[in-house]
Amino acid sequence: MMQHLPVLQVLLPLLAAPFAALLRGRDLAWGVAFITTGAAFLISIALFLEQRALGTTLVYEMGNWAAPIGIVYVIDAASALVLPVISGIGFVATLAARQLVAAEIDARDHALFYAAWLLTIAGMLGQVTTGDAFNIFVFLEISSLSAYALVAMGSGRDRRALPAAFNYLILGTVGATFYVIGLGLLYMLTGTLNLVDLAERLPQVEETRAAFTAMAFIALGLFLKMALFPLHFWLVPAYAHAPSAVTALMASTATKVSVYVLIRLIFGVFGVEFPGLADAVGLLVLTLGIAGAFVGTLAAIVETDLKKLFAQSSIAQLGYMAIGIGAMSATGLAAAFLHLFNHALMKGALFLAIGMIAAQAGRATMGTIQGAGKQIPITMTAILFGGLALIGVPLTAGFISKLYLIRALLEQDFWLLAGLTFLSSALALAYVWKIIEAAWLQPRPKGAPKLHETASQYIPAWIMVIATLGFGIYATPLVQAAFAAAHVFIPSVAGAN
Amino acid sequence: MFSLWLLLSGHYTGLLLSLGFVSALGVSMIASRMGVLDDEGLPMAVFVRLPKVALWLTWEILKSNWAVVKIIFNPASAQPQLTWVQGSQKTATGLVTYANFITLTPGTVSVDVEEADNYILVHALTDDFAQGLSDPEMDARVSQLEGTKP
Amino acid sequence: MSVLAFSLLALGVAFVLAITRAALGPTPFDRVLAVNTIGTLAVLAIAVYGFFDGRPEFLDIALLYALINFIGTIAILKYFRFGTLGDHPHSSKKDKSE
Amino acid sequence: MSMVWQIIEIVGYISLGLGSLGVIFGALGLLRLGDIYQRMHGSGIVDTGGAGLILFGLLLLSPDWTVSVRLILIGFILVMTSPTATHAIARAARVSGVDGKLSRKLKPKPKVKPKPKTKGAK
Amino acid sequence: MSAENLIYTLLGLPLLASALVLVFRNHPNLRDGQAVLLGILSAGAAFQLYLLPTGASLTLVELAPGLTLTFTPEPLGKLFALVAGTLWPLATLYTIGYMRGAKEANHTRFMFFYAVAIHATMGIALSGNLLTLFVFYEMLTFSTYPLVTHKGDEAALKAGRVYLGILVASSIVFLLFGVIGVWAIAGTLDFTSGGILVGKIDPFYVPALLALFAFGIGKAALMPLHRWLPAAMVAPTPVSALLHAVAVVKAGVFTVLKVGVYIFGIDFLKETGGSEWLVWVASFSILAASIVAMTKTNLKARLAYSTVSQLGYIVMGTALATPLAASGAALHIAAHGAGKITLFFCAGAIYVAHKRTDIRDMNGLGRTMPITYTAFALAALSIMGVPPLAGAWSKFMLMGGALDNGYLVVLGVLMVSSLLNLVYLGEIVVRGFFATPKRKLKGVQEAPIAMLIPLSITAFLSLALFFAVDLFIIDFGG
Amino acid sequence: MNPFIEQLLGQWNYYLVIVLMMIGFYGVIARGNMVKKIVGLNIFQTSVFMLYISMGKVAQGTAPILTGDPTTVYSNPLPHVLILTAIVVGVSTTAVGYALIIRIHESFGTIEDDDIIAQLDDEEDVS
Amino acid sequence: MQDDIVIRVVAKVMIPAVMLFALYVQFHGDYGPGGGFQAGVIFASAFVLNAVVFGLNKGRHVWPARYNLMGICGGVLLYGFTGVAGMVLGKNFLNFNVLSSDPVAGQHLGILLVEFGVGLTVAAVMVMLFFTFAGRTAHLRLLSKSDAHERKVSASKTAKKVKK
Amino acid sequence: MAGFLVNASLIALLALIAILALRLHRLFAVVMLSGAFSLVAAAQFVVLDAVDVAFTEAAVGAGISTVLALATLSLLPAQEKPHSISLVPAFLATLTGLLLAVAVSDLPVFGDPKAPIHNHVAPEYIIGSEQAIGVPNIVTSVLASYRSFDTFGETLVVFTAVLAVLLIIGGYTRTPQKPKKAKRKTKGSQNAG
Repeated sequence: MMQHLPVLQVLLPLLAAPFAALLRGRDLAWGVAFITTGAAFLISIALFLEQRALGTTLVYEMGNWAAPIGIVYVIDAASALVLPVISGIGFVATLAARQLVAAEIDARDHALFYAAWLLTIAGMLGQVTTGDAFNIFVFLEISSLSAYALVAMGSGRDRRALPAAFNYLILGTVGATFYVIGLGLLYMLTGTLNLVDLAERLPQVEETRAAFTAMAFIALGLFLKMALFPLHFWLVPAYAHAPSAVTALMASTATKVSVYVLIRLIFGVFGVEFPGLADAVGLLVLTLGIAGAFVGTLAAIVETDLKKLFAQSSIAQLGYMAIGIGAMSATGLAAAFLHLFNHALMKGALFLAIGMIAAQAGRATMGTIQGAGKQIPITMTAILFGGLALIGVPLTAGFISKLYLIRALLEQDFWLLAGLTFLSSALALAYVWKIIEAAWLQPRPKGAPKLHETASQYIPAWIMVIATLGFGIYATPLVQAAFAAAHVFIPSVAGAN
Repeated sequence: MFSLWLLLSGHYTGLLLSLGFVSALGVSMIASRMGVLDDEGLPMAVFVRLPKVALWLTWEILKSNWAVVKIIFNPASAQPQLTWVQGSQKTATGLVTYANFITLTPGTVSVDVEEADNYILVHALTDDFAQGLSDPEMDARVSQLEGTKP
Repeated sequence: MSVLAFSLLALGVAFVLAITRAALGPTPFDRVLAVNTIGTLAVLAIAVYGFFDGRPEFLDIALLYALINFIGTIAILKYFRFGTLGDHPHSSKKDKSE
Repeated sequence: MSMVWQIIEIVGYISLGLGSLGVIFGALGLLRLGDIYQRMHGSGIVDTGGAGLILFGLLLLSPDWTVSVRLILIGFILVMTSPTATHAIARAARVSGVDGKLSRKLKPKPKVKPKPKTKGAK
Repeated sequence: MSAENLIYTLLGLPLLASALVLVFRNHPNLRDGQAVLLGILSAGAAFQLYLLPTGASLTLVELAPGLTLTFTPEPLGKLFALVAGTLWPLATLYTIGYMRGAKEANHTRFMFFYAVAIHATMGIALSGNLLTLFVFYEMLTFSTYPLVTHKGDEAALKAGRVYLGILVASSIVFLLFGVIGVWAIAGTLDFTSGGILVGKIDPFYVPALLALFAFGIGKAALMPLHRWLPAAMVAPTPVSALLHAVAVVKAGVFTVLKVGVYIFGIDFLKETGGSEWLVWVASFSILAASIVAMTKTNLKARLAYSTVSQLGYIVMGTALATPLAASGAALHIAAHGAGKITLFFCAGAIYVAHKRTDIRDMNGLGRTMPITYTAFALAALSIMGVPPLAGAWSKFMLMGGALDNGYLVVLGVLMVSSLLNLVYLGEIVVRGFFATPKRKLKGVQEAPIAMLIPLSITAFLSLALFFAVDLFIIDFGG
Repeated sequence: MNPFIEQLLGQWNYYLVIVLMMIGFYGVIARGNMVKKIVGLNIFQTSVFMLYISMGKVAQGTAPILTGDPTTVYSNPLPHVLILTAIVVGVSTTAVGYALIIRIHESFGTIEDDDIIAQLDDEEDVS
Repeated sequence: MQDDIVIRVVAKVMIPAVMLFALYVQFHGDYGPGGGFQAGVIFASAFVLNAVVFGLNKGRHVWPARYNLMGICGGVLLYGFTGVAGMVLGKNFLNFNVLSSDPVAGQHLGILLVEFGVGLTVAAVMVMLFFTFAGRTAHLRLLSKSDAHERKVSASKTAKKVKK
Repeated sequence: MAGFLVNASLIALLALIAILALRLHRLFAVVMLSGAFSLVAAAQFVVLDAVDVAFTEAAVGAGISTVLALATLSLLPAQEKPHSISLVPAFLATLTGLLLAVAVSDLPVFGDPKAPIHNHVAPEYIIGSEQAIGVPNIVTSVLASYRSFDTFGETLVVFTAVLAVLLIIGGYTRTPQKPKKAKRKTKGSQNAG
């Protein structure tokens, strides 16, 4: 069975989804989802360990058709790193979903909801694992379509979820279509869809304008999908008005997968040597990344709705990942991977905690959490740690990623950019502080709804918090894995280890 | 049904034939669930009598085609009008066939069918077409096709 | 061969005329009629092109067109008559039971 | 033998050509005629004369019998559906109150003749 | 005990104390008693560590490849640990007296964070690399925040915001950037004698990098980032003592010094002239703060600005980039620590005994509380740099350093500043002993004994330091 | 025929497809009406499909269904497969889009972008 | 539309024909154009025609939604498990060679099964989509007739709640 | 040459329909035109040898999509609010087009049998389909065997879509909040014209 793990990783949730859809009663469907995501998580860990142990790339050929002819699944250092993030977050979010979904979604919809939930996760896993460029598109659409529905499910409480979901749909589809256009051009030039094969055949035609255009389109499409500034405007409403469980899942994974796909295509297919990539695209990504970091942070500072606030902060954090990519170096990529990993953890913690509040109070705003530090100290502490990690305080995971990000920039002598990055991350302090102050230092207003917390409510968030702290204190294996992942794409010796 | 399958297929292997048989069966089943397989459906006997009528109809169609084309080049000469035509058919299918035949011949379009008393409201392009309708030949032939008239 | 090409050309001209009608309207029924005609034209065009190209075994597509065209037209008319593709206002008593 | 085939082929081409003309004229009618009901006659030409002749021509040209079967089926379906569609359009137009130009008034039904019905609707 | 175990002890004792505070939260005597006891133990441990030869190192965990949490006591760190370790039990004892005397609420929380702050200070003192230092630096900031806002009223919260805002923002924006910058350039963060940047950085960037540190270490209260210090004066006096003498500002200047010595390297700084600008900033800070101090009539505010001014000395010691000046700066950490804590102890004693904070109300108080005022006078003289008190040595060495480098102006600055010290500190002493009180004061009315003991000890220490100075002069090599 | 003109003619196909694409894309991003957006999206996607199919075409080739004649040249089947998948994806997206439009209309009473934004702004002001 | 005899009669003829054509397309995908997806759509269009002509409720009766959902899931699972069979039989996922002793026959069988899975899913999905979309209208119409007033009240309440 | 003419005129026709579809404000007409667009596009696919695709496009674009659109329209206002041509989107669209146009000039000539795309992987499908799979329709063999995982994904996309639609409008309790629009439709459509 071991050799089937790469496909089982994706297949399990995919096949569980129809089962879940057929079930009656919410607990059964949730149980299926829970067991499946748990199994997927275990598989991803197993894959990660196996890949690290072997140090080679595991290739799984669908139907035993070899690479350029059939579709292959590829577990290399990069995908092995990202898989556990997605399946792990999926698992924890499922754990939390039981309560959140019960509070926010009609019980008769639960079976379908969990089916769509599983499909989203499976779609993301598929995008990460697959070694075929078109297969990426297919799984992209699986995850996106179910995500649109999941976001729209927020309309039970908040009708703004609907236009948000619609805009998400339109822009998501436009992004996907751009990707397909770019892919078409690439295919026209090379005659293959397999990523490895593409990378091999591309150098023959890399001087053509068509190849550059292909890259531009692919990058544009994925920028849209990953909500890179200024193509980010769909993200905030979509996350803010979605059901809390969905927000927690998507905020920590959806855009990350697009970042991963971007890295995989830009570096894995085109390669850093690709003409025009480093100067034009790299600079563009850097600029957009830093701009996004500032815009997102500043918007977060004036925001009062917590979901929106952290959605804005996601924009900023995506900006950091973009900076890592834009640095066009192994360290930069490693930093992007690290931040991808770490940000998923902290956003997971934050949104799970906020989701619990929102599920109880209807909405999580500054007013809702005013003085809540005394009523629900454990949940609020989770938010506190999550916020600290966002700022990048040492001993949290956020610090590690920021550390390597800056290092990547300084290696290229981008002092000013490094400074700006720092400034923006320090600005994060402002909104985190706003929350801390509201929660801990202000009295609970009269007539505010009574909040409560039980172990089952805060445990998911705390799992994430502990992971955040754990990977902040002992990050060495993670850093090594991230560099291994980066070296998949940029096989230089510039790394720290 | 199965014969239709055979006609379409063009490939005769054991598997496909059996699948075809199953398909025909399945379609019949679903169709009966839909309730479309009552006697309003097309009786098979029609196929026997069809060719003769068809040939006649083709000729009619060609004739009226020519007539309409002439009008198209001179739209002013059109004398659009509505008339009632009575069919002598006994079955709904027969009446429908009549109505369709009327429509099929350009220059006349059946606009409404009064099921209760077998009247068909026809839109005719010119007087000639309207006149042509009162000619009972088509009615007779449809009834013949239907089998109610010997 | 040239006759086939001529047919194609004729069909093309007819296409343009029909689309003009579809665009001009003026009533929606004109449009429906025009689209219906376009469908018929497409059936013919595909049939003729199959011969033109030398591989006439793809008439299945034309067949499909004919069917789809009919269904589409009926659906459009239904929409116009009743403003819905669902039940008529009076005939539906129970709604979604599933 | 080959002579016969040749003749058949020529007839086929002629039929095809005529059909094409029919299609053009029909479409022209669709465009030129005065109101919706009149235009139906134009589209009727496309559906019958044009389509019929073209299909007939192709039938004569068809290389093997599977193609012929399909052509016949297409023809059959067109014969079934196109008048139905046209009728449906006409009826729908009339029901929703689209009036065409009429050169003379509609006379009422000549006489109401109660007639034995074999089959009721529904 | 081996050095490793001593490190564990020094780091662990405050933590143990904080834990025990929570355990004994319902038994005030037990709670406070164990804190003092553990404080004394840690003072002993610090002293023992100080006497041990350097070279030990302890790595707790590897964060990322090449990034570890490591503790490496070196002379400067050991000195700071000794200062903190010695003053902690005294401050604790004093705190107990103050808190009980002034009947402050939330005693347990206060004691808890107090101990945590000491833990953080120890961490800073013993840290073996910049990252470890930074971690404990931040920890110190956060753990002292509840102390500063202890009163919990609007003013305290506002002050707390300023405090946290300046310290955290500066440290995140500048210091962390500097840390990572150094790491990116040098590939290591370990404190190494002679610096780690030599030959790895373009001299052109040195001033900028140094600026990141100088301003990033907001705790050093270098103008214009000094605002938090006077703001934090709303806190109870033991906190002020902690902030000024033991932990926070000392941690700040200690960090500056350590960065200057072990990251940049004195010679490297001198060669590149990268610290030249800092000399002038420090001079400005010294003078301006002194002048501001003179305008303040609130005792604690005046002391606060005095601290700002004194911190300037230590920064100056770094900036001068000569071994002598650096040694002087290190010594000044100890000297100023002993002196300033005494001053604050006294201020607290005055407040507890007479509820007075304004200098103009303190006329003649010296006669009612002679012990306090004697201690105050000693400490003030030490700060001014009058022999035979501790401050004299450090100031002298700084001057020497300035002369080595030819900064005659700096010499002038130091002298002027001493004069200003004399004016604003002397005024208090003079008023206490010689001015006639506005209202009649009856008899001797000293502060509680728990407060008097520590302030006497610290006053004595500043005297003793003058004579035992050999022990505390660290040779930073030629 | 002159090879240059041959090439130009060949490229024309792509250019025309691109024009289609532009029209569709404009429809998606310019139109405030949501149904129109979806229609624009359909046009956009269909033209992308056409790009793919165009590149699969081989001159003098024929549909990729084996004829048994070894000399037959077939067009490339792979783009066809891809586009089959893409069409399915497209129709799925369209269906979801329409479903969303229905719900939006039910809760906002309009399907125009700017009206909805205006409504939401009002709402923000009230709360 | 069932009041129009012409359409009704013709539809009755057309529906079985369309379904048969769909199945033909389904199973001859190997030889000519077509396959599971197309067949599914065509098959569903027969249902659409049925529902359009004879009314939604009658259309629903033919194929209850519950079975429909089962059909959808069943199709997906059929596809999936055909693939898993290859896995169980010792090769990789979706390897059809091992389904039969002869690889070519195995491929054939696999393709047939897989296409059938697709067809089943797509047909059921399209029917479901149509009923859901068209059913929405009926749903609304009914609601607006029977208790328009009552809902107006509750709607304003909801609106208020939302605003809060 | 003739092939080119057919191609070009079909695409021109498509462009015509597309522009009309976007210009008209009556949503019904828009939907109908988009159905016609699909039909013509399918014809174009046939011309380009993609019979399977044409089959699908016809069944989907002209059939199901139109029916769904009509079902949707029956719940919506019939008219679009008039918009003027907006410049920014037009600019963006043109930019995209230009970018592509630049790229195209580098591409292999249309229909060139020597293009890499026809010589790298595709031949193996054509040979393999005959020998390893024994299915004459290469598209089917690629679809269902070589790239059957894609098709599996495709099936799941459809599955996902129906889930999504059921979640969004198949609802149990989600009665619409503003009922007033529901009735108006019939009238609106009758006036249409």
